[in-house]
Formats: sequence, C-alpha cells, structure tokens
Amino acid sequence: MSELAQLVLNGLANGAVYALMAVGFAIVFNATHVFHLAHGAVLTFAAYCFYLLVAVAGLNLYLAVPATVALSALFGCFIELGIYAPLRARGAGSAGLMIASLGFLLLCQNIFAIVFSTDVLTIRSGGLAIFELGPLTVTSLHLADGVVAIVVFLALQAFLTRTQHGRAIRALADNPQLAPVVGIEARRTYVMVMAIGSGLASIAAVLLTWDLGVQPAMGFLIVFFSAVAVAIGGHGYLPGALVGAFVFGVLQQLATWQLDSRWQNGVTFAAVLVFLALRPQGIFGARLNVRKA
Amino acid sequence: MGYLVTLLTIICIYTMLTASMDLILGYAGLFSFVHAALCGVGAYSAAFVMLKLGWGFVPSALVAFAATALVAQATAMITVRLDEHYFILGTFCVGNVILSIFENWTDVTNGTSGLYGIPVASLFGWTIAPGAPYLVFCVALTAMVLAVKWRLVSAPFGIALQAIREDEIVAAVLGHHVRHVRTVVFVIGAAMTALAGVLLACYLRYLDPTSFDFPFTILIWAALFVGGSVGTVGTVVGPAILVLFPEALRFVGLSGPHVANVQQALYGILLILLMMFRPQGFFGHHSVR
Amino acid sequence: MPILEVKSLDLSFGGLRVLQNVSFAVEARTITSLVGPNGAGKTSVFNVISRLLKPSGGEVWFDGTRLDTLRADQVARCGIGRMFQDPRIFAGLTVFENAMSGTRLRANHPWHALVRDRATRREWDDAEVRVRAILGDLGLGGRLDDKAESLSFAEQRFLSFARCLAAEPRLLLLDEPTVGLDGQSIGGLIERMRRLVDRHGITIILVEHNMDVVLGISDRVHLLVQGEVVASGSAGEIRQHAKMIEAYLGDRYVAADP
Amino acid sequence: MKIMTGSGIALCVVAALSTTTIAAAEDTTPIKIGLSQIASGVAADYWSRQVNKPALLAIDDANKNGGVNGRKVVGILEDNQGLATTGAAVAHKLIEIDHVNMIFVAPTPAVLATLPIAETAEVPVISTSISPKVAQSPWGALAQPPADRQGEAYAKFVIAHHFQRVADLTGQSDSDTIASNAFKSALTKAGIKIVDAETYEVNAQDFTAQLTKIRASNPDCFLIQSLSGATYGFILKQMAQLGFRPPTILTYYQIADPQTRKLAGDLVDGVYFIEIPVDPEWNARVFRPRMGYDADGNGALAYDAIALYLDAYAKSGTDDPKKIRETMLNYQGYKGAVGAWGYNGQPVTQVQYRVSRMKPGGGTEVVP
Repeated sequence: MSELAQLVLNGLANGAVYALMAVGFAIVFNATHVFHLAHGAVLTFAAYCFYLLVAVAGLNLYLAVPATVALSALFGCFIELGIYAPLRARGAGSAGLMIASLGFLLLCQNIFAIVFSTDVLTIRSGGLAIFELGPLTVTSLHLADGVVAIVVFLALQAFLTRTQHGRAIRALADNPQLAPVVGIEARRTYVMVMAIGSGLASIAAVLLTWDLGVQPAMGFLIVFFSAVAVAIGGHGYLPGALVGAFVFGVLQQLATWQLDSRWQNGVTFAAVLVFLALRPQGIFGARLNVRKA
Repeated sequence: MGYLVTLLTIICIYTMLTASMDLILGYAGLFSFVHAALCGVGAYSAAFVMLKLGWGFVPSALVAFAATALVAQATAMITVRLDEHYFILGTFCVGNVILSIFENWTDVTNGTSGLYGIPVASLFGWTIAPGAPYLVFCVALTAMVLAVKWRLVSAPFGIALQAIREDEIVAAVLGHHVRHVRTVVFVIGAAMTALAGVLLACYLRYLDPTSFDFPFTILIWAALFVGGSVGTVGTVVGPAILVLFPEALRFVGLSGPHVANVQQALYGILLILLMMFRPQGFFGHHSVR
Repeated sequence: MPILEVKSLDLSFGGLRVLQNVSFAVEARTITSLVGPNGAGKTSVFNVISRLLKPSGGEVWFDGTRLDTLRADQVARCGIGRMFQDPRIFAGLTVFENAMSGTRLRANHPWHALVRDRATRREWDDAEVRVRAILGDLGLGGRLDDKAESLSFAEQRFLSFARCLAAEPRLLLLDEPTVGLDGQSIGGLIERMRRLVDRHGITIILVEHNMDVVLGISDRVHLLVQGEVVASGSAGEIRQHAKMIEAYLGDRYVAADP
Repeated sequence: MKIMTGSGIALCVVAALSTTTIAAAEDTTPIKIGLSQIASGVAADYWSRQVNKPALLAIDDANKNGGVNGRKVVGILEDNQGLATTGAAVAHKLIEIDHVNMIFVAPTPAVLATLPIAETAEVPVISTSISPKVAQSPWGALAQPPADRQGEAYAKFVIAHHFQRVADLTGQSDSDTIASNAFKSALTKAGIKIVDAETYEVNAQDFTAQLTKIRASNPDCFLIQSLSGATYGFILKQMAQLGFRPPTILTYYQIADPQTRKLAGDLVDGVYFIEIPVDPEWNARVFRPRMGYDADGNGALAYDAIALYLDAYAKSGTDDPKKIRETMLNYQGYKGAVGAWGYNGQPVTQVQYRVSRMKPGGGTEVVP
C-alpha cells in the first residue's frame, strides 16, 4: 500500500514540472494556435542560462532565477518575432508554423550540444533534503515544485481574468478569427503570450536544473510529454493542462505498479491511447461538432 | 562502387518511405509521427518469418503487409478522429507503444539485441545477391510503389484526399466520409512503409529498435519537405539530398566530432527556411500551410 | 407531400438556445427562403440539416429518410448540396479539381482508382464531361487548370456553386449566395436557380439578406427571429407584411422597389 | 573539444591524401584502420574520451615507434551515430573507398550491421562491443569480455559475500540485458534469491518508480547496471531521496566517470563496481599526460585492441588479413594498458574483471 502511495507521490512531483511546461504550452497553443514544439528549446535555453548564471557567473539564486525568467521571456519573444511572425506574414498556417517550430527545436538542441557538449552539467550534487511522512518520502524540492506549479498557475489565472492584457489573450484564444480583425493588437498579444509561456517553461527549467542538471536533449521528450498532458486535459481549457500534467506524471509511475517496469513506456502510452480513444476531447474539452466551421 | 550502390539502395528505401509519407502527409494532411515505427513493424515481421520459417521475399512481404496494415488500422481507429495537432500526439503515443514492443517482446524481436543473421532476399528460390542485384530489385520495387501512388492520386481518390486536407468540413458536406478516407490512406501508406521495412531488413540483415526511433520519422519529414509534398519527383530528390549530403561531408574533411550535430542543426535551419521561403519544397505542388 | 420536413428542432450550446421548436416543410421543386436578423439561427438550421451540428431535439426528414441520425457525408449522399457563406473553395487545388471534388464516383475508392475497370473509367469520363459543362456554364471554362486561390471572390463563389452542382443534388442549401456579387452576376444567379428548379426538378432553400432576391424568386418565405419561426408565407404574403418585416429586420431588408 | 576537432580534420586530410597516393610502392602504403564509432548524440562525449581518442592514441604511438614494419598507420574515424543504417553505410565507405585493413567498430547495432559486409569483403572486424555474435563470425574478434561474463563477475561477488536478497536494476540496452540475464541465472543456480528486478529506458532521468519498487523489496545487495556515469548519478541521488540505501551497491565501472560524482556527490562513496583493470603505470606514463584525464576500462581496451592488432600485424610479416587475425588470436605474452592479456586462441579477449570500490572523497580502490 505504501508502495502505491509512494508511486503516486513521485508522480505528482514529476507532474508539477510537466504542469509548468504544459500550461505554458497550452497558453501559447490556445492563443496563437501554434503547436509550439520549440517550447522544448525554450526549456533547454533557460536551463543553460540558469546554469551559466549560477555555476559560471556565480550569481546567487535570488538574482539568477529572475534573470533566467527574464532572459527566457526574451527568448520567447525572439521566437515569435524572428520566426512565427514572419511566417504568418508569408501566409504560413498551423502546419507550416509547427514544422518551423520543430526545426527550431532541432537547431537549438544541436547548437547546445556543440557548445556545451552532451554531458550533464550540474550546479549542485548529492541528494536533496527529504521529509518523511511515515513510510513515504518527499524531497523539499519536489514539494516546492508542486507549490510553485500551483501558485504560478493561480497567478496566471488571475492575470488572465483580472487584467486587460489577460482578457485580450483569452479573447484571442476563444475567437481565432478575431486575429486579423484586431491586427496589430493581435501581434502584440502574441508576443506577450510567448513571453509568458516561455517564462513558465523557464521556471520548470530552473527546477529541473536544480534537481537533475542540464542536457541538450532534455527539451525534446518533455515538450511532447507536456503536449500529451494538454491533450489529456482537453484543448482550450487552461486548468485542463494542469490536471492533465499531474495525471500524466502519476500515470508514468503507476505504469510500473504490479507490472514489469521494462514496459513502463509502453503501458503509459497505451493507457493514454485508450483514454483518447474513449474521450478524444480530453478530460475537460467540449466535444465540438463543427471544427473550423 | 559498392559504396555508391549502398547509398543508392538507401535512397531507394527512403524514397519509398517518403512517397508513402507524401500520400499520408502531403495529400491527406496527416502529420504521422509513427512512420518509422510502422516501417519497423514491417521489417520485424518479415525478418521474423524469414529467420524462423525460412520464407522467401514474397510471402514475408505479404506477412509484413498484413501485420503493418493491422497495426495501422488500429492506430487510425484511435487517431484519425483527433484534430490536426493531436494526430501527431496520438501517433507519438502509438510510436512509443510500438518501440516498447520492439524492445520487450523478446521472443519475436530479440529485444535490444536485435534480430541478427537475416538472410539475403530470395525470390522464388533465387537469391538476390547483395550489392548491384539487390539495388536493381529495390529500384524495381520503388518504381512500382511510385507507380501505384501515382495511379491512386491521379484518380478522383487523390482529389478527395486533398479536399479533406484543405477543408474537412466542406469535404464532408460534399459527401466524403472523412474518417474512412483518412483511415484508408493511412493503411495504404503503412503498407508502403512495410515494404520499405522489408527491403531495409534484407539490406541491413540486422534489425534493432533504435533504427525505428522518432528521429527517423523526422528525417523522412525533412526529406519530404525538401523534395516537396504532393508530387513524385520531390519524393526521389528529397531523400537523395538527405542521404548524399552528409555522405559528401565525409569527403570534404568535415568528419570530426559533432558532425552529426551540425547535420541535425542544418536540418533544423532547413525546415525553418523552407517553411519561410519555399513551403512547396523544391519540386512539390503543394505549399505546406 | 413535402420533400423536406423539419420538425420542432431544438439546438443549444451550453446554456445558449440557438434554435427553439423550429418547424417547416419544403415542397419539392420550390424555392424557400429563410430570412431574419443576424444571429437568428438561419445558418444553424442549415448546419443541422447537413448534420454538421447535432440537434438537441427534433427531427429532420428528407424524402422518407431521417437525416438527423446520419453523418454529414451520408446526408450529402442523400442528395443534399450545401453552399457556405464564404466560398470555402479548396485553395490549393485547381478549378477543375475543386469542381471534381463534388462528384462521388467509384474511382473515389482506392481499389477502383488502382484497377480502373471499364465501368469506373466510363463513369469517371462522364463526370469529367459534366463538370466541364457546369464550369463552362458558370464562366469558368477557360480557367480549369488555374489554382483556385487565384480566382476573384465572385469566381470563387461560382466555383463553390459548381462544386455543389457536380454532386447532382436534389436539394440545395444556399447560404447567402449573392453576397459580394454585382448586379449582373446576381441576375445570372437568380436565373440559374430558377432554371434548376423548373428544368432539373431541384429544390432550393435560401438564406438571404437581399430582399429583392428573396421576394423575386421565393415560393415561400420563413422569418426566423431569435431561433424561432415567427412568420411564414408566400412571397406575396410576405410582401404585404412589409411593415412587420421592417419591424424585425430594419429597413435594409425591405424591398426598395417592389 | 577543439583539440579533437583539429586532430579529426587533420586525420581526414591525411586520409584523403593517402587515398590519392595509393598507387605508390607496396611497402610504403600505409596501414589503414577504420574507426566506425559514435561521434555524435547523447553518448558522444564519453565515447570520444574513452573509445575514439584512446584508439587514435594507439595509432599515434605506433607511428612514433616507427610504424608497422616501417609503414605508416592511418586511422580513419567515421561517425556511425550508433545506428545500424549509418553503420552499414560507414562500413561500405571504409572498405570500398578507403580500403582499410581492419575495422574497429562499436556499439552493437553498428557492429552487427557491419559484420555481414566485412565478411563478404574479408576484412577483419575488432569490436569493443559485448555482443557474442561478433565472436561467432570468422572475421570478428571481441576486444571486450562479452556481456555474459560481466554478469558472471557480478554473481561471483554476490556469492563470495554471501548476500541473500539481491535486487537488480538494468538499463534497456543490449549489453546490460545480456549481463543481467547471466547474473540472474548464475544466482538462481547458487540458490540466491532475487527479490526484485527492474528495468529502465536507456536515456531516462527519472528512476523513482523502479526504485520505489526495489525499496519495498528490501535487498541486502543492489546491482545497478548502466553504461553512463550520469545515469548512475541520477539513480544514487534518487535512491537517497527515497530514503533508500541498501548495505551493498554493486555497479559497473562507468560509475567511476567524473559525471557520477558531480551529480551524486558523496553518495557514490563505498559503492562497489567491477572493472577492467587499467595499468596505473601506463595511464600515468602514456595516457594522462597527453589526454589530460584518466583512462577507464573502455579507454584502455580501445587502446590495447588497436595496439595488439598492430603488433600482430608486424609479427605476422604478411598482409594477408586472415593470417594477421590468426597471429593476433594466438599472440602470447602481450603487455598492454590493461596488463598482460591476450585472446588465447579464441576470438574473445581473456581479460578478467576485478572488483573495486569508490573511495570516500574521490578515487577508487581495489577490493582484494
């Protein structure tokens, strides 16, 4: 029993990092309709930034974390202004944007590999401090992961519902046909959304770097995992991404319960497929009868 | 000479995969991320019957067709209902499941050690020697696949595919059963990748799960976008460029460490530039939008 | 015996009721218009008939077949053609391919596409001849191999009309076909609609804002307001209720010169 | 990395030049060694440190000592990306364009795609992979103990120390799986209970699910297998975070990779591992001064595999690849980087593993 509880706990801890990524991915996907695979590149970029600021420049954490978030937000703006906006101006649609996004992910991943080598770079070593809850253990960082994920999410929700900029983002998400009508407004909102989404990814990157270190390939799988989490949660509903991420994190762990762990990946994704077969619109997604109509 | 024959053989096999991707992605607009894994299903099932039962090329290829079509049918049942982007995720999930089976169903796939000692291809008792004879065989089969594809898409079936790609709602209102047509084209495309898989198995004479991982699918995407989606010339030129370019790098002294990283980075830049300046690729008739 | 019967249709999204108890019948070989202010639910009626939306209540019957339990493509195969408000042509295909996409042939099946026996070939050839004729009739005969995206807006509209006709429908749902067309084109379109009804026995339902067009060709008019049918009658009857229409629709909809 | 790029380019230039001058007199033609190895991807940097560079160093040393019978030795490094498809293309390139005398190839997928090609072309293949298939080929030789022997070495340790409850965590790679199976069957034969056996994906970073299950089985000896130091680091860290530390942890020598200590800190202290013994004198005299880091078992074996082959080439006094291979397999009294060893007539190296332990604060010590 305690084994099962520990698996769920591990899953929630991993889910918190997926959640930050998934919410960032979802907000970009909802508002700009770009299947933003380069979100993985933002994660890796932020992780190397954080590594350089802390391990090389010797900044303390109180300076390094905000600096990482700011640099990553700028990086997100750069992706929007340097790649997505010109592509849109040339008439590219969602498919073209996605392919370019994938291209950018490949590009960054390999540039990082050339510059930083494929070794894992770390800023701290050894195990993290743990709390014991009876037979269960959880690390301080993973506890923090969960708190950070939820606090950041609540702050984001408040921003989206309470402020004018937030409402502009939601308006774009709800009515994609609005974009050409509002023109410049939309373009500004896109940049803002990319900055926010990248900021969220950078927080995930900081937490991951503190825990596991940095590797050039770290963004590839995690961006797909977070996209799967968004699919599980349901398209177009932000809290869905959060829930989907925790569900996916727990699912990955439970896939090994009572089963040989060599099937972990297979069982996890088979379960996701079964779920998508039964409920293609995700947990919270509304079934839309008319798509694109 | 054998080196060139090798490269041409690989180009043939990749052409077959790219042509099938063109059918699925170019014509039908389905971004399949499970392409390499389906190729693996074909390769493994054929290699298994060749090794365990000693069957020749034709019956093995038929087994590969059947197995791959079955897997593709199951995949399509779940994924064609998903919206454009979620189709990628659905096929990503299927790919993971298939790779996990390659790694773990050791009785059939021999797990991570892979299947070794696959016999050279034999056609009704005649052995097709590796090298030039096998290349001729591959060229013939690739030409056949390209011909089949051309015949399919030059008929109203091809128009229906493209109509669905352009606007599935309008296509449905015009009487096209979107889900059915997508399933059919996905299964046909999968059968083509299966044939490519069988050729790959007989060429390498060794199979392991890493050969069918996601980067391989991305390579085929890149080949399609470079050559150009919707068309025949592009599906030959794209793979030719992507196979010959890195090999050419070996001869200009650019073969140090990181060369594969440089290569991959170039693919990344290429994809961005293509989408920006030439979304129809070099020879395609359709701009990816 | 009406060819299409819409029986107490309800449609709601979340809490929003889009259609309430909408009922009307359409006689064969007639032109029926749905009029009403924006957001009255006219296009939603079309979406329910062509089964792009599933009604929350009510039934749709077409020539003895119940439509609301079918899929969109099955509805189309019953002989119902639909033109959207935007032309929604397939931008990446040629003009000819666009029109051909409306046909439903044996060669749409991959097996027949591959084997192409004589029956398939003949049917296909016939369809090509027919489609060429339709396109020629609509003035697109010279642009068969052009990409559809290169057409003007009016041409795109005609192309989407041709695509509809290629399917040889028995009932046509036309959603504001005259928007964006000049007077001459409108005249041509009206004449064509009349001819389709009189000579080819096609039934047409029209959603239209231009009251000249509505009153000029409709056999019957239904007025929809906030998802409900508030008035029905012949064109003549509606014309006499000009005041009522004005009250609901504003002067834009009143015929300038009856 | 810069040095490596430089030497890589230099090598290729040499290779290109030598290809063009192939028509020169027979006895001055260089002996060409084809290296079909990983030079990119996740494993690239470790591979470069402990396989590619040591092998090239052996060639360098041979040339410094006057070459083989006065002939120059040239190494041609090609990246096979660890893949079968690329491996096959590289094999054809090395054989048909470069006309190499021998192919030094790893890892398993690339080796097994290379073998059929090399057999047809009658070119010897020496591999530091662990696949037993290489030894079965008439042209193959394994310069690394095959993986089942690795598994037996683990078992020997467990049996000698009378452990009773053993758990096993294995990566999903060819070598780890074979070793793990050999380990488990040896323990079963000895009547020792395996309380839990778990598996992880090779590039995984999260092992908590597996470790949670193993923790519940409460082993007294825990065998962890991995081919990467970083993976060992993650696993040790996550064990500590689960409050799980069995009395004895047994691993493979990649744990001595500096990456592990960087990640896990002093958690690596006291961990046992089996390793190919590296001659410390050789490491201090030959390897460290020129490479700037220590060779591990892989590095030493890569060096030795090339050096032994070149020695055998010189000794055989012929260019016949078959005779050279025979000479190599029957070479007596070779002294190399891993001490005195040889093939003893079999196409498999007879080097023996030994058990060592991570010393607290850094370094390793041999366990008697």
